[in-house]
Amino acid sequence: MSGALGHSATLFALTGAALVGIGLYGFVARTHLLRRVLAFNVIGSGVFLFFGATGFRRPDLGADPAPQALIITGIIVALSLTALALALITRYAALSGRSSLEDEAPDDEAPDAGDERGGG
Amino acid sequence: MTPIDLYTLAMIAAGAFFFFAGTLGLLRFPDLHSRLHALTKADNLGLGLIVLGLLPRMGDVATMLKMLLVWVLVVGAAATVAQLIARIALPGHLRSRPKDDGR
Amino acid sequence: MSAVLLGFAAFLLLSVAGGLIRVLRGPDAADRIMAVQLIGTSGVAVLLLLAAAGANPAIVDVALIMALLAAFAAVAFVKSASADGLGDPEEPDP
Amino acid sequence: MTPALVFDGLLALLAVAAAMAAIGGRDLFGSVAFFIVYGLLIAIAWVRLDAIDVALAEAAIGAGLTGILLISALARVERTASSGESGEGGRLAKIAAALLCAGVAGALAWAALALDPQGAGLTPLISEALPQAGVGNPVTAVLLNFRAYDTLLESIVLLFALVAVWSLADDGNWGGLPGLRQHARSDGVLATFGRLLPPFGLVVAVYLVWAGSENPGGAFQGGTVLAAIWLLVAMAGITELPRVSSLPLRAALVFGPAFFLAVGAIGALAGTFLGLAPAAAKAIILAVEAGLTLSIAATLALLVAGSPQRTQG
Repeated sequence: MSGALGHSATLFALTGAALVGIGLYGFVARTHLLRRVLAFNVIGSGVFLFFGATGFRRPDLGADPAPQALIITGIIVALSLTALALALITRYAALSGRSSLEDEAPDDEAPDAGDERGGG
Repeated sequence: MTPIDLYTLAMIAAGAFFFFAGTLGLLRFPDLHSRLHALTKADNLGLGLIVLGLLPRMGDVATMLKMLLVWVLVVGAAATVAQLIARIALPGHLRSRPKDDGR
Repeated sequence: MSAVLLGFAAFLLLSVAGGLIRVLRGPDAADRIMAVQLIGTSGVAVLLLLAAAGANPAIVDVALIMALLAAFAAVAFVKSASADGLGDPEEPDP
Repeated sequence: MTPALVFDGLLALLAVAAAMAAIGGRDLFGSVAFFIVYGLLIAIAWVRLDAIDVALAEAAIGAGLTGILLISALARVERTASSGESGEGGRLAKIAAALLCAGVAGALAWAALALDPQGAGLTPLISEALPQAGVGNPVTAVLLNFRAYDTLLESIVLLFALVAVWSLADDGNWGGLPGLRQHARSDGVLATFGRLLPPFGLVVAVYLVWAGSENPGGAFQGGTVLAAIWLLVAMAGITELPRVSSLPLRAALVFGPAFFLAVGAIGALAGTFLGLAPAAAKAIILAVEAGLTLSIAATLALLVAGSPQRTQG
């Protein structure tokens, strides 16, 4: 779909960069665990969009298949890690009655904050 | 402009108008049950007109059948969802959700 | 003609924007999920227009998947909004 | 201003707006709704980037599984936990975080603009090797031939994630049934929908896997559609997902990766691990894809269904 319809790979690469920033902000600044999972997914899809758009610099060659294959793999892995994170969160909420890791009372002990990052 | 182009243009313009009307209804109608009309009628009619307008441009029969299937599936989904949401929005059916405190 | 089809697709994105405003305003979860449903229909129409504009029938397959799964978010919502979170609004009250 | 630029600009704007609303919103259900819309817009962006294979995967996951996963998790958390977002930092901390994140986004944007606009990436190499790959779709060729390592390991990662989800069950429920019992009026709209849709879903899924060798599509897209349909049938109260200790289920879960591994081992005997002889490549790839479709469908459906919560149906 190149040629007459133009191609906006740079625009989408910049969009991906913006999405990474937005997602990162949500991950750092918001505390509800579900919203952090959303933020994590926004970071992920921003990275994918950035990667895919930089693989489409030459309209005459079309989109590079190698990033596409890696991105499909990445999307599925991100989904499975999201499912794992949500299972952890629902379990944590059922056991503790809370939906964020931050202290509500000053003497409350905060559990380990690393468990939803999961890696990518 | 060929006659087929003109036909496509007319159908798509009509379809786009119904999408516009549906969105307007979604935004302007006062309550949930009347907004359901916008969801179930205008948009599906708009999509149907767009499908019909694009059919002669798609070349092979398999793609045309796929496009018709797309329309059938969307109409089926909208009918199901409209029924379920209308039911759940009746008084007494909607479990009240605890409100976020918004921070 | 491709440019015209793309222009109509851009117009339908405005209808998506209208849906986003309804998701923002709510007020109920049911309003939001209804707007999501409407945005899904607009998205399918946009994809079909892109398929015709780019003369790429494979894009119809993307629209096909979206149409097939169009009701899923709303079904998950009505299930989670029922009395025990696992039921169906049409069931007689226990 | 060409129509293409107007369309792409509007699309990018809407995607960014939906992401911001999902992150910054006050109402959590609203955030989830915005995120579902966001997935749909990103799928359209992939179409514009000429990456139809990715668009198919994004559409199947964004429209199907993400909605079920997020909405049911939100309902469960709200039933058990306090909904307040405690302990968010003050205004100053938020501004600092925003500046930091804007810096990261700016650095990425600079990197994108600094790239050589004539860079061809791996496209020429892949086009050159494609005639020996056995399939005409270059993305499928990369996934199942050139970079089959990645795909094999990924299918095993999915299994690990599922085992991790299962391990969150109470001791008494180990090996039991995933999630809680779903029910619906047997002659109601939902049950009827749950009976009407699966035939269409099966046809679409098989078509996607079959088309994937020459056109966009493949095991991941087909498997995701199958998983979503299976979950719908379960939500409509028509069937129950099997006990996680059930032997047929476990066989379905490991069949794809195990078969893939066996193919790789046979390749190793002939010289290269996962190496495919060009003459047999098409048949082998289709067989591996069929196995992977089955296993991916079962794994994703059970991942979304969650850990076992009861032992009796």
